[in-house]
Amino acid sequence: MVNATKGLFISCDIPMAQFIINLNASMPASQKFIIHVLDSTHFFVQPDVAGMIRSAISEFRDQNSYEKPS
Amino acid sequence: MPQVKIIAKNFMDMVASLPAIKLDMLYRNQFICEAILRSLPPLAKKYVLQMLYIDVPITSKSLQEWVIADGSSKHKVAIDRLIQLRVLEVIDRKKETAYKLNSTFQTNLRKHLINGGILPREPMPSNVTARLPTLEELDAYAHGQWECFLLQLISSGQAERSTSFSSSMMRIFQRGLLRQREKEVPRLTESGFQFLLMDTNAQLWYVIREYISNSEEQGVDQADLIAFLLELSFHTTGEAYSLNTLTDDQRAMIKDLADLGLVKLQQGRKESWFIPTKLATNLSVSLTDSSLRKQGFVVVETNFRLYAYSSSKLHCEILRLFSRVEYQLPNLIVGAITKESLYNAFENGITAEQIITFLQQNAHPRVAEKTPAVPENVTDQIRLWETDLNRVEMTPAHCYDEFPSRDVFEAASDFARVHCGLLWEDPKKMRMVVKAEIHMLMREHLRGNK
Amino acid sequence: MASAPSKLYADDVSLVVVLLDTNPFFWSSSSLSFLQFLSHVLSFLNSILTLNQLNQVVVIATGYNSCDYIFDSSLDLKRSLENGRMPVMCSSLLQKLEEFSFKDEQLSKEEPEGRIKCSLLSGSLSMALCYIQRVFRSGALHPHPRILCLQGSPDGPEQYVAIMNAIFSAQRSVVPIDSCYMGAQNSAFLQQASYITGGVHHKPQNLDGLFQYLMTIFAADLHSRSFLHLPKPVGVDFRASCFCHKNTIDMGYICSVCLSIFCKHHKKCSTCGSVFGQAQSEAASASDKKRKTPET
Amino acid sequence: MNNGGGKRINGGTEEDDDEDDVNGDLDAWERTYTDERSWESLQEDESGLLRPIDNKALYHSQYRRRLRSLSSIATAARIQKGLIRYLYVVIDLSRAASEMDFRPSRIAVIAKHVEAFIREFFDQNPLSQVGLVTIKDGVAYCLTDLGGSPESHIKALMNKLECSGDSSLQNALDLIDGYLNQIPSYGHREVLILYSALSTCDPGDIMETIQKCKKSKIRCSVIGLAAEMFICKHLCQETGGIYTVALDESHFKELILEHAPPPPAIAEFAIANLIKMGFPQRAAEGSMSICSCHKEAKVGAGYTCPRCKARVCELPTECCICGLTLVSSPHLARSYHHLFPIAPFDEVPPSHLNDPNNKLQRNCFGCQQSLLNPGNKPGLFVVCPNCKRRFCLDCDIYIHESLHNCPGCESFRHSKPVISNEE
Repeated sequence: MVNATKGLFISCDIPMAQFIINLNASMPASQKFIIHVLDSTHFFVQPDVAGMIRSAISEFRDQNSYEKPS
Repeated sequence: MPQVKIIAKNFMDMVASLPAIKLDMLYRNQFICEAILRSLPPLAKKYVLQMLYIDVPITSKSLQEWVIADGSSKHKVAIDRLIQLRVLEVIDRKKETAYKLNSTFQTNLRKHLINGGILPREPMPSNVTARLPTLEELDAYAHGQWECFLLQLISSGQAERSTSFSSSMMRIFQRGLLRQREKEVPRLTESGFQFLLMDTNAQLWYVIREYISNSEEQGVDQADLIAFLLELSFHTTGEAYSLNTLTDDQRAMIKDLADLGLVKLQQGRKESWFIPTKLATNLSVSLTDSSLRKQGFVVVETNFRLYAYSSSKLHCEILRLFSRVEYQLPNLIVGAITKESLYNAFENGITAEQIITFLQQNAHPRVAEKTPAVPENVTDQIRLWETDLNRVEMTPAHCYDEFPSRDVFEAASDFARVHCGLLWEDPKKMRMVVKAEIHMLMREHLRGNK
Repeated sequence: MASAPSKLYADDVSLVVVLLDTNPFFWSSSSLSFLQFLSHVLSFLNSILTLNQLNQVVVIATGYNSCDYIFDSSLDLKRSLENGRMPVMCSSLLQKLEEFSFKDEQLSKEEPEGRIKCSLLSGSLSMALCYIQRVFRSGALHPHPRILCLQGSPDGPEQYVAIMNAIFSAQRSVVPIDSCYMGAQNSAFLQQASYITGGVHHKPQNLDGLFQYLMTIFAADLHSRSFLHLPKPVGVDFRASCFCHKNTIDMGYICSVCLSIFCKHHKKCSTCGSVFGQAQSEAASASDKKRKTPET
Repeated sequence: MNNGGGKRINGGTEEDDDEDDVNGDLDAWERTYTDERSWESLQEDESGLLRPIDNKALYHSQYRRRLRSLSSIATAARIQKGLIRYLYVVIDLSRAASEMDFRPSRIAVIAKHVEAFIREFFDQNPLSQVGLVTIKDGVAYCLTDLGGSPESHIKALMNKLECSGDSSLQNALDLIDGYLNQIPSYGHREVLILYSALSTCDPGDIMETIQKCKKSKIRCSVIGLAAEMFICKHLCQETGGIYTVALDESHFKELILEHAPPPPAIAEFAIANLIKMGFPQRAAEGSMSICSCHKEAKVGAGYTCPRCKARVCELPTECCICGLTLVSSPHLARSYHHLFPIAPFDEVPPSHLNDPNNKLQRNCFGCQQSLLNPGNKPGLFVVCPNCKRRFCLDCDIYIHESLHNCPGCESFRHSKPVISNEE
């Protein structure tokens, strides 16, 4: 019988995908959120982790941007 | 100037949405026919002129022959527009449809073409209206009125004198534009920001459309208001027209129009009169998107600095939306486009495209000649920062796998594609991801032909 | 990527330069009277101006002895009423037309004996093209120009070179020349003008319905024309006619120096006087004295 | 944000790598200034203030000089303009052609202006033919052979033109001499050499080749892009051509476009005779036939040769079966304005305008533009010697360069010169 799982479909560019994969690896076993790694730019993850991923990404972006010491 | 077209088009949609008898009453005025004719797409204009002196209905087949093959899409658009505005009446014979021009529209347009536009009222003799304001004064007056109305609209504290619109009226205008949470200061909604970035004519049409749809509730006949407005746009700027030629509905409207800056009211000893400003006469022009362009004021440099040669507070407010205004001189606003300023613009729902079109359309004439008006590296960087914000797209979905056989998988994926819910599929592992919305349909489909 | 300048002028803003044939000899003999013709044309001009606020109309009169500007819609902008019924546009046009035809008649009293009574189409065409160049010079924001010749009198052979020059100049500056010929026979000049510049040529069968012809064929703006069925240039006769007998020929002899066309072999070219078959140098000295230069 | 960078040029000549270090010392912002040479367009007026040069008057005076020189040659020489010309354009693709003094590189400038020249040439001489020859690595190649339609030559120009090796005048002249000997006697043989090298390495004796060209009546003109060379001046003097050296890009454009109108036919060069030509009729709309030039079946629009009824696609061409030159009357008419040129207009001192007696004409007769500058000061204008009508400067340029009719003279019946009336 076809098995259907509810979740969140993520599509992004390859560097961001790698970022999400190692974010997932750094989480403790119980909170691993990636259900399937569909291909190098698409994931299927738990439905409730959208906010957490977005905040991790924006934090990652802030680390990378240089703030001119005003 | 796409947004003018959209707004003006909705104005035309509003006219089209009027009931038939109201529309016929509207077409009794020659100027309305001319304004409607001008708002039609070019092909529709030609059809109207061609059928002007044909009294017998024309079958749609012979109408089709006027156009060559690859013009048929434009032909269809033109015909639909004409029917929508009831300029063309559809006569359904037994076997096929035929079209005929709306008779009142036809007679009035004929009269208009034969002896030209005759205004219903004469400009007042100059001895009564002593000294009329010059055109420049009129422009300055119109601009000032409009700006202070706008400032009050977005209820920023900077408007010096408040317009005479009642606060309820203002709330009606602000309906789509402001989000008023209880104790918070009212903040602009997404469409509020887009409204601010629009061209003056587009904003004017938006406000008039709200004004007219609101006047419907107070029992004022919409058709009269529209007729009076379009007729106003055919008057000559700077001429004085006496008030007692107006009906009292129109007189009430004139006061509101004076607040918007469309007309200037003046009180003589015995008589009072109104003078249409450029804003009024541009109304019918901006119906078609070839409206005249006003003076640009923004200069953007390759080092992301922004110099706006304008003293208006409104411009300052708009620039503050997406740039950090560093200092304001009497006739110059200096700002810098930074990542932070752009990020909070993007959060407010403004897109990079809107910012760029605003900068291009208001480019200072000195900068406007050389293409690109806004340096390429600035526009590229703005677009880059926008894509940087949403590098990841997340859509709620369902994943299906362990399909019993290949053809069940194929059938399911075709079904999903037909309902355009298919996000991703992998034929080898027979696994696919479908949007959440069509999950129910998918389930019946799968249960159906298991 | 450079941002394409947003299209400021919609495609259907057009400038129509109308060349009115006021040749009294033609109008006295034509079935449609000049007055009726004018009423058709005035309504046509009015509808062009109604189509779009930014449309512009210029009228030039092609007289028998002279040509002159009659009306320019960009000059008198007032739409106010004048002397009761007639709007200002028509009255100023009619008044200027009256002055022009009066002046035109004074220029030459004598009847044109045998010569064909043609009007100075080449003059009005050249003036129209100069005006259009001025519009092109006025900046990137200008309406799309086209010329409409409302011609009745026959072609004047002595205007052949001037008209051809004007046609090629119009072709180079991409200005289509529409032509509506109301005379008895056909006008080869107008057919070639419309064919080369991509305009529309039409010879209305019955002149009473002139307004409907103008509306159907000549009112469409240049952009919409690419989608409409318009009269095809059928049978445009491009064959040349020889200088000596004036009949059109299939094959002919061309003088290699001045390209004048002859139907049979001549010893000497009548236009430039070069003798055929000899090298130029011997011929030059012999025939220099008696050759008459074209400019008398 | 270095958006100056090496300029990308369209038209195929990519900026190869060694260019960058050649002007590596120039920073990006420096290069943008050297490109536009903005300091050249400024001028110091008497009080020492910097004024942009009023280029309208400059452009007009430049035009008037060109017009006067053209009309003086025309009136002096007889009206016999050699109208059927066979011209070879020689493009020097030696190492020197990739020099950077013409922005972005000489070869890019040459390609752009040769394309404009070809269009202007065919516009002024529809019956003539052009061929392209290039000199590279000391050898001359025939890029395109003699042909009547501009498209084929421009396509050849568009693909990549590398520059390498040195150039040889003699090889080019020998190659062209071989080609030009086969053309009919009534044609004018011409060569236009765009020379950017400062040397020529020739296998044999170039003086001999020059005499050979002189004997077979080939008129050679040279436009130098570098400096004046004796051998080029000698070649042009011997064969009756013109030798000019271009100072900058706009001067080069002016020089090359001067070669487009037909040169005054030096009497002894071409034998005048009658050429048999056909005036084909347009094939009927629906007719189906095999066209002789593309060897394919074509429907409708096309022409049938009057002599052998072969079908041809477009005019002017030569019928490939019976060799008859096929042309239509507008093609001939296009060249008439060389035969009956209109007189150049005379300049009138501006003060002349508003004295009371000839106050009649305030607007330019052609375009109705007021001749008074703003503030009612009389501006510059010109008068036509025949019809005494006044024209503004822009109309003057348009009338002489494109219209070739004087609206004033055309608008008056009796004052029109009686041209032999052909129809």
